[in-house]
Parts: sequence; C-alpha cells; structure tokens
Amino acid sequence: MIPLALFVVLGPVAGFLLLAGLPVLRRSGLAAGVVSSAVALATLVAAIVLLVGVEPGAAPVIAQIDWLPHQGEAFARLGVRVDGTSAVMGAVVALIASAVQVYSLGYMASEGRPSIGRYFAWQSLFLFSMQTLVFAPDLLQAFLGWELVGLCSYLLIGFYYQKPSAAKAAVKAFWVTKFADMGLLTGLVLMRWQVGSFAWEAVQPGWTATAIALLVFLGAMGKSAQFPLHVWLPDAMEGPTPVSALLHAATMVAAGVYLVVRTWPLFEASGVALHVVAWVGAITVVVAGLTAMVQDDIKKVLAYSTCSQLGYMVAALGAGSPVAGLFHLTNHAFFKALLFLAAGAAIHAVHSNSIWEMGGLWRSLKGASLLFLVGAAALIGLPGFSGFFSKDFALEALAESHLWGPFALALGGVALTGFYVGRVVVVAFFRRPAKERGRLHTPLVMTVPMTVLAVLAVVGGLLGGPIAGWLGGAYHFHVTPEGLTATVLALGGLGLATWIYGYEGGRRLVVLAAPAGAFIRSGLLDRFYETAWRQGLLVVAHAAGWFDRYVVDGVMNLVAWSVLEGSERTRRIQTGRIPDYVLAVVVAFVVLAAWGAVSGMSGCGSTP
Amino acid sequence: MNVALFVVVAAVLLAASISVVAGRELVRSVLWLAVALASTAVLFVLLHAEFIAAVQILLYTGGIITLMLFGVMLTARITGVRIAVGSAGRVRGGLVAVGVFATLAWGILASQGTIVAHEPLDPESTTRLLGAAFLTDYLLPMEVLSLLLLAVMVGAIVLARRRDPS
Amino acid sequence: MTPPLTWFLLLSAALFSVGTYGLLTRRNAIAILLSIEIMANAVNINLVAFSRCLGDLAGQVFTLFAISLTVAEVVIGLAIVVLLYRDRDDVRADLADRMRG
Amino acid sequence: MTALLPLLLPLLVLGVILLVLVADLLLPATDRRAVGILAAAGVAGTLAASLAISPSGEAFGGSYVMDELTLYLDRVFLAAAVLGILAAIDHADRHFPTRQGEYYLLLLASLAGMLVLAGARDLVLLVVAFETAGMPLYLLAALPKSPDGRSTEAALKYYFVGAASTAIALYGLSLLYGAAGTTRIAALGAAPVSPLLFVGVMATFAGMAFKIGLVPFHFWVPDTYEGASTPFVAFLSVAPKAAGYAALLRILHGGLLDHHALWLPPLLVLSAASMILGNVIAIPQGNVKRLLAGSGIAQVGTMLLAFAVGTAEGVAMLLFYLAAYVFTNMGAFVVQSVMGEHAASDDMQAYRGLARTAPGLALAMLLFLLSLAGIPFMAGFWAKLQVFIAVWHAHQAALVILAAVLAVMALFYYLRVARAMYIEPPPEGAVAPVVARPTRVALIACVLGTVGLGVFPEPFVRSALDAAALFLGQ
Repeated sequence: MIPLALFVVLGPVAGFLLLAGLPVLRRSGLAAGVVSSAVALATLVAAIVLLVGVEPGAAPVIAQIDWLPHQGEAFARLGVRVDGTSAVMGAVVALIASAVQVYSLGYMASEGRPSIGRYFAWQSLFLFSMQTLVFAPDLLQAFLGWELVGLCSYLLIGFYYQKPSAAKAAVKAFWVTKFADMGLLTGLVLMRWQVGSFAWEAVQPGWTATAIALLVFLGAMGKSAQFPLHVWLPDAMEGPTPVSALLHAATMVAAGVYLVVRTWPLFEASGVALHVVAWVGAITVVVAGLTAMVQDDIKKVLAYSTCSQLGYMVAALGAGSPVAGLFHLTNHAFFKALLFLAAGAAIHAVHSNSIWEMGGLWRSLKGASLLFLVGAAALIGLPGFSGFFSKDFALEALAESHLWGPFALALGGVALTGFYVGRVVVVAFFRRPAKERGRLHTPLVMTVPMTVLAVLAVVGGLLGGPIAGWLGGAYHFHVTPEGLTATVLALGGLGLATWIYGYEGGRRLVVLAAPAGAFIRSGLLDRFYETAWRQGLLVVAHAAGWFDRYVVDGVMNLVAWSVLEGSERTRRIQTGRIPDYVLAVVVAFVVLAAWGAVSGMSGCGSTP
Repeated sequence: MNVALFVVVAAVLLAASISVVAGRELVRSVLWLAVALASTAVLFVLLHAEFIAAVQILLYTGGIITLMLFGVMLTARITGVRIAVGSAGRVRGGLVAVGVFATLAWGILASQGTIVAHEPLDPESTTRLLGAAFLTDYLLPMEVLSLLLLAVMVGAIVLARRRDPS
Repeated sequence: MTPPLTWFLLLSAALFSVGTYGLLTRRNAIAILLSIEIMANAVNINLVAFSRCLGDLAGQVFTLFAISLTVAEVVIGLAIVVLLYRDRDDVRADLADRMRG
Repeated sequence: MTALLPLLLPLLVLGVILLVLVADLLLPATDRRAVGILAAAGVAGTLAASLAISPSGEAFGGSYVMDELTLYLDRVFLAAAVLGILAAIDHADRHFPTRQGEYYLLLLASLAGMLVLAGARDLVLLVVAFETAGMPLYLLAALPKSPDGRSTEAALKYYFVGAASTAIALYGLSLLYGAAGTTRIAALGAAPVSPLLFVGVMATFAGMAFKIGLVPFHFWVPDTYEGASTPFVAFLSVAPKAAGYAALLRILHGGLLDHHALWLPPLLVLSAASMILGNVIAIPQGNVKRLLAGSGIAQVGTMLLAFAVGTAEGVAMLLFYLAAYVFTNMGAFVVQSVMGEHAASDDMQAYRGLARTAPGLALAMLLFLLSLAGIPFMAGFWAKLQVFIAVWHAHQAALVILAAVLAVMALFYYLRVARAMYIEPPPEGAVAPVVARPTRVALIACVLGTVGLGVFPEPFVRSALDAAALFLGQ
C-alpha cells in the first residue's frame, strides 16, 4: 500500500524533473505533454488501486522519515499517510488532473512549443504538490504542499504573461492566499507550542483548539475562496481554461475543505469554530451566488459558482458533517471540471468568453453543449444527477444540527444556482447567435476526458455510500422535506432565468419551467415578476457585485496603496547625508545608554 | 596639589577639545587637538601610567597630528594656510551633546561606590609588566593587530596612489 | 592624593560629548575625523583611570590597543578622504549625497 | 605547537594570505587572475579543514576558545569568504587587474579577524578582532572604484558611521572593563550591578549594531550597497553581520545572560523597528541592490529576535539563520553582480524576461528570492519558521505575529523581481548575460546551499543546536 502511495506522490515529480531537466523534451511541445499525461494516468491507476485496497474503517497506514531534529524528538517528518480520506481525495485529484492534462493536449495545441512544455512541467509539479498535501502524515508537510500548490497556481495563472491582466491576477492571487496562509502558519506555530505536535489528530480542548481551528480555517478560507477572501478566484480565470478546471475549480481550491476535514478533531473540539465555519460557508454561498447572476464572462460565472459551491462544502463541515463536505467536494470536482472544460471548448470555438457573443452553441457545437448541460444539471442539482445527492446531504446536515440561519442562506443559494446556470445555458447555448456560424468542431482528445467526467457527474451520487464508509460515517439517500424544497427552488430559479432570458430565443427549456410558466402566462404575475426582478433581485445582485468590486476589492487595494504610499514617504528619511546618519547613531546610543542607566539603577549594588 | 593639577589640566583639555570641534579654521583645530592629546598625556602621568603617557605623546600626538596635517595639506589648495570649516545644525548638535553628557554623567554619579578601589600598581614595575603582558596573555590580539596594520597600510597605499599604473 | 575616579569619568564623559558635538556639526570630513579623535581620547582616559583605581594592568594594555586601533582607523579615513577630494575637489562630507532614498 | 591548535583556522588563512602576497609578486601585472583562484582555493581548503576538525579548546589563557560555537561560526565565515572571492574574480580581473592581490589581501585579513572574533572571550581580543574584521571592509568598499565616484561615497558613508560607532563601542567597552574590573567576558556577569555596567553594555551594543545593519544604525546600508562593487557587497551583506552577531553573542550571552531581563526590551524594540523599516525601505525600490539592502535590514531584524530571547533554542536558530542567509543572500547578490555588469545598471528593468533569455540564471534568482521570502523547501523557510518557534517558546508571541505579517509584506517586493523575470517579456534584442566560470561555481554553490539547507536541514540544525547548547551550558 505504501509503495503505491509513494508512487502516486512521487510519480509526478519525476515527470516534472524529466521536463525541467531535459530542455530537448520540454521544447518539443506535445511530446512533453504526452509524457506528463502518461505519468498522470499512471498515478491515476495507482490511486484507484490504492483506493480500492483501503478497507473502510481500517487504521491509517503511515510511513515517514525524520526530517528535522529538535531538542530530542524530531521536529518535522516527511512521509505518506494512507487512510480513507487521503485515498479518496488522492484518487479525485489524480482523476481530474489526468482528464485535464489529456484535454490540454488538444486545448493547448496552438500555443508555442516551449510554452506547451512549460505548461506541462507546471502541471506535473502541481500534481506532485497536491498529492504531497493530500497524503501528508501531519500538518507541517501539508503546509509545504499547500505553499507549493500556491506557487504553481501563481505560475499557471500568470501563464499568459503577455497579458497585463493575467500578470496582475497572478500577483493578486498570491497576495490574498498568502495573507490567509500566514493565519495558517500562525496556527501551526500555536499548535506546536500548545499541543507540541503537528499531528492531524493533535488537539487540546479549550481556547487553544478554538484559536488553532480558526487560524487553520483562515488559511482554508484563502485557498477555498470563502468570503471575504474570495476576491482572487474570479481574477484567477485569466489563466488557461484547463488550469481553471483543475486548480481553481476541482482540486486546489478544495484543499481548504480537505484541510478542515483532516484537522477535524480540532474543529470538533470547538463549537465556536464550527459555528464560524458554517456561517462563513453559508454567506459565501449567497454572496457568490448573487454575484454570479450578473457576470457576462462564462468563466467568471463558473468561478463565482465555484466559490458558492465551496460554500456548501464549508457549511456542511460547519454543520459537523465531514462526510457531506467530502462527498460534495468529489461530485463538485467532477461536474465543475466538466463545466470548465466544456466552457473551454466553447471559448476555443468562438474565441470569446462573453456569453452574449456565444449564443446558439447548441446547434453549432452539439457535443460540448450536451456535456455542458450534463454538468449544469449536476450543478443545479436536478434529481438523479450527482449534485442533487451531495447538496441535499449538506442541507440535511445543516438542518439536523439546527443551524437555521446558514440553512436558510444555503437553501436560498439553491435558487440562485438554478438562476445563474439557467441564464448561462439559455444565453450561451440556446439564444439566437449574434452572427451565424457553421458547425464547430471539438477534437477527440478533448471530448474523451469530458465524456468520462460527464459519466461521473451523472452517477456520482452512487459514491455517497462508499465515501461515507471510507470516512467511517454513513450515508443513505432518502427523500426529505428540505430536499424537496431545494429541488423546487432550483427549478424555480432555472425557470425564472429561462423565462427572462429565453424570451425571443428558443423556448426549448421552457418545459423545465412549466410549473412557473403557468403562472407567468397569466399576465398578472408578468408585471410583478418584471418589477420584482428589476427592482429587487437584480439590484441586490448588482449591489453584491458592486460591493465585491469596490468594497472588498477596494479594501485590499487600499491596503496595498497605503503601504506603497507610506514607504514612499518613509524613503525620505534616507536623506543620503552623513550628518543625519551619524545623528541617528548617536541619538540611538543616548537612548540605549539611558535605558542602561535606568535598568542598572534598579539593581544597583546587588551581586547576582 | 594633585587635585589642583588635575583641575588645571582638565580645564586645558576641555578648552582645547572645544576649540577642536568649534574652531573656524582647520589647521588650528588640528593644533588644538595636539594640545588636547598632550594634556591627556599629563593626565596619564598623574595616574601613574607613564608608559601610556609616552605612547600617547609619541604615537598619538606625533603620529596623528602629522597625519592630519598631511591630510589637510593634501586636500586643500595650498595657496593660503587658512582653511575655513563650516558647522551646521549647531543647536541640534548641541542638544544631542548635552543629552550624551547628561546620560553618561547620570550613570557615572549613580554608580559611585560600586567600583571597589584596589591597591594601585607599583609604578616602577608597570612598564615591565606591560611588556610581559604583550608577549604572553595578549600575544594573540597583538598578532591580530599586526595583521590589521599590514592590511590597513597596504589598503591605504593602494587607495591613495594617484592612478592605476596600467 | 590623586583625585577620585568619578572626576576622571566625568571629564571623560564631557570630552566624549564634546566629540559628539563636533561629529554632528562639522561638515569638513577631516574635521569630523578630529572630533572622532576627541571621542577616542575620552575612552583612553576612562581606561587608564579604571586601571589605576582597580590596580589592574589590563586597562593599560587595553589603552594601547585602543590607541593603535584609532590610528589605523584615521589612516583609512584619510585615504578615503583623499579619494573623495580627487573626485570632487572638496572634502565636505555632507555634500556626498548622490545616493539616497 | 599543540597550544596553537585551537587557532588552526586563522593560521591557515594567514598562510593563504602569504601565498596570495607571493603570487601577486610573481605574476605579471597583465594577468593576475590566478591570485583570486589561489585565494579561493586556499579558503576552500581551510573550509574543508574546518569541516574535518573538532573543537580543540582554549588557548592563550582562556582568552580564546575553539568551541562548537566558534567552529560553527568559522564555517559560516569561511563559506561566505569562498563565495565572496569566487564572485569577485571575474569582476576584479576586469575592473582593477593590477590590484587584485590587494583586494584579496584585505578580504582575507577581514576573514582572519572574523575567525578569531568568533572565539574571543576577552574584551581586548574581541575588540581587536572585531576591528580587524571591520576595517579592511572600508577599504574594500572604496577599492574597486566606480567611474562616477559612487564607490567613494559608499565607502565614506560606511566609514563615518563605522568610525562614530567604533568610538561609542570603545567607550562602552571601557565602562564594562571598569564596572567589572576585568576584561574577561565570563566575569562580567559576576560584577555588581550598576548603572555604569549597563550603560557600558548598551553603548557596546550600539557601537556594534551598525555592523549588523540594525535600525537605526542602518542608514549607511542602502547607500553603501548601491555604491560599492556588487561582488564585495555580496560578502559585506553576510559575513560582517555574522561577525557582529558573533561579537554580541560572546558578550551578551557569554557574559551577561544572568541580566537578560535588562537587555531584552531594547533589543526587542530594535528588532521590531528593523523588521518594519527594512521592509518599508525595500518596497518602493527600483534598484535591486537597494531592495536587497532593505530586505537585509528586515532579515537581521528577524535574527535579532532569535538573538534577544536569550535561550539556547534562540541562539541555535540564529546560527542556522546565519548559515541559510550566507547562501541565500549572497546568491541573490551574485546574480545581481552578473546582471548589473550585463546591463550596466542595477535597475530592476534589467531582469525583464530573464526567464527566457537565461532560464538558469532566472531560476537561481527565483530560488534565492523564494528563500529570502521564506517559502518552503528553501533554506530561508526553516530559518524563519524555527526562529518564530523559538521566539514563541520564549513567550514573545506578539513579535512572532508581527514578523509573520511583515513576511507577507516582504513577498511583495521579492515577487516584483520574480515577475520581471517570469512574466514580463524581454526587451527587443535581449541577449543572455555572460556568467564567468568562477561566478558560475559560486552561483551553483549558493543554489545547492539554498536548496540543500531547505531539503536536508537536519545536520545543520543539529550542529547549531549542539553549538548553542554547549555555549550556554544548557
């Protein structure tokens, strides 16, 4: 079991070193991609074999070496830890990474050859970093992986370095997540100090648990884009679309959720921390969902949607159900990666990110459109699709723990999800296109990985039982009132979007909105909806967007600006004149000497 | 008697030092420094450190003053002997200097009596003991110092040499 | 009888302060060097006075080393000042402010 | 002869100095590149010897000791000197071919002073060694003369701040001697507590802190770094700081640890001030050398934190930090020396698109920057983290948090260089800078050190812990 795990972790780094060390291979372009993808697929096979081999409820298997001595016992260790949680996450990461790398072979084909080599080298490095984090035997190694994925994210967001906006986005992502990481680092130090260990299970009740848990959660908020630290994620969409699918939808952003799942004993020990987690998650669901409603860039819609869905996972954790969190994480990885890849195919075909410039893709890009719709259905949570099961499970967990505030927010988020997904689907795929275009084509190498993900997005609900088993919990699907409510709300949001945006376009999806449609056609509600929509929801959505751009973003910018301005001013005390420099020395001497005289006076005459 | 001598020498020393830092003419400042260093040597004799006093006169007063005058001549157009030196920020400097003195004096006065006086060294044997100390306990700093002096000499010559021969 | 130790220490402190005054107000580089000499001289008075009071030889040894170090330092200072003079025909230290910020 | 065994390393360096002098005499004035190579090889040999020997005890009646601390610090100095000489060889050969012998003589004299300083247990020896380590540096700052006179200005500022500080330090030491009645450091702690003793301690600290570049004794740092020749600055930015800490460790920890509570508060204040102001200085800089100067001020502030807490753990982590800093900071300056030579300017613009024109050089710089920023798997990460932990253990949580926050700020300016290299395109017709062979060797050594200490910190941390524990007798 350990050799397999080691292969899953170290295989990609071998790939990376191969690409980094052999310039010939790196510059060859697609050959580099094939090597990298082959390594990823090999680790996928290993990860699946590993996962199947893990007995539900078995004790974790750990192999590690001492890394850093520290007055007696080892301060840090390196190694792998195989248990249900890491095996599930490892398999999900390997799967999405493989799919994305294979897809990239087609998507990136038109880039320059050295760029392709560079891209795949970073991809391999990312996979290694992520698996280092996933299989980490303790918090310290996880932190190392955590920092490394941050670095890869920075490099991959800035991949199109010619674009100033991409460069800016990369820096911003680094800044915001770094800020959060400092919380995590402080948590680490606090943990080492108070608990004396970096072990996952390490916990000490009382205020320490709360403090450490909140600091760890601050790190998780940064990486998992939780309000108000989510501002970097939409900007991160400047990176290539497959990168968005892998890092910024399926795996890296989920690392925060994974981290909380791993340090679960800590959170369990602190009711306060759990409440904070639940509220932050629920608020993120709604804020990000509202913002997604008014985005024109298809990737931005998906990015805010990712924030929002991560909010569900976090809220589920806050409700005390890591199983629900990890379950939704898995399903979300499938369908959100699928959505991004399909959106990438659309962007690739029409050379624009704007949904208003797409239109009519259903006719011209049949395959990718169908795949997008599958992903959309899973995202909305239409009954039978994967998202339906895991989202309901999360809602159920919130209801069971009587967190009614977050529950209400999360339920509202379901309607918002239905709306913004419906809007994208209708506008980009069914509306009459601005200009006619012929049949567009998606290469097979891109279609196959999407199809695999689509199948998983449909049947992902079946994974609930096994995942719960591996985590030592339980999951049985059963119909609940909150599940039914959620379904109705989702359909309502979808219907509303269809009705508003599908007016002159095709009414093909109107059947989905049939329940709402009957009322709508009555004419009376017509105006009411129109008004409510214009005056109410849209204003709120725009306000959320405005708040995001000018207040949350603005505060970040203000901090950066004032630091810059402050240092510009401070610069002037460096006058360049020797008398001023010497003055500083002498004045400091006087002050220090005065301190010495005062402190020496206190114990005058005594001998130690 | 000694107390009176001390007061006189201290007054001369202080006055000379003030002239060094406050005078308006560089060459005079250098000469005032010579006076200050020489009166310090008298102070050393008062403290029965004759050897140090001798070194002070020979190496310090002689060497430093020569060097300084040399420096003054090198860096001034030697048309006139008067080289005016400006001072700036006198108020600022004066305040800081008063602060320095106040702090140090406070520390010194507050520590009165903490230093226990011992039997003074026998002035006759001091010089001999000094020589022995340099060859035994203080041989290492002596050797390190010689390396430093070598380096400084070579470095200063290279720096001050007018131009690279190449 | 030799005056008490404190007198010597106070004199030395006064000289040290006079030196810092020159250090802070002088503009000519050589004049700054002179001020530093005054400060170094104060140190020597301290050391010899302590040596006398403690009846300890180390103070005098220390003084000799301190004198040597000060001489070495002055040599370096003058070499740099000469270099400065060649560059800009002036030895005012406060004019050397091309680099700042 | 066995009496001199503890002084083996300084004696070996003395031998190298003689070799250099002879070689300088024998070689023709037109080609003296071999002098530098000889010096580097000699110091490298001494470094190898330092790795082979074990502490051999006291010499000269206990005024000097070769203990674990001395040996550890000596290795740091020797490594810095090897790198400093290697980095200077090409520069010296190009800009002052006939004065190479003098350059290395001064550098080696400074090195010998540092080697003795590390083991000094007597105030007289300590101050002589401290000045021997320090004075040649004033000359070295001025020796490779830049045509625009900046090197002279750099040396002038360094010299005057240094000379004023020396006077203050000597004054402080004279008070220490008087208050304790002896020049033996070990006896300082037994002296009766008096204002004079602590005025002496603080004056000594104030007089020596300029060497480390702590705020507010730091003003010379950016100007001198900017004006002096970059290969020399690489050495200056590391070795004298380690020497300053060595001297202060010997005095404060070796002699006055019992009075720790009295000297802790001002040091903590200076540490916080250094970390804050250093970052503030670095942020707006477009000149890479000034940026690194600011960064260095912040870094020594962090080191002072480990120094100030007065525990064996803190001392150990300071020692490890110094070792990590040698490779990391010198590496960054060596890259800068190549870039400055190439672009004839120290502006950050020179780095644009370096990842495309010279990927190896860019990667090396990236590694150094990441290490300075404290990113995992780099030497600087362990250094920072362990200092934080040591300081936390010493119940100074607020300062740990301040340092962590400032570390985030620091990323901003480190990443500006990284961005210029990796994200901005190279200017039209940009060509790769030439890296001379000795410089290349120095760079590879720095990369190996930065990554090596990041991946296998164990032996270094262990020896730092041993050295600190034995030094403090804990």
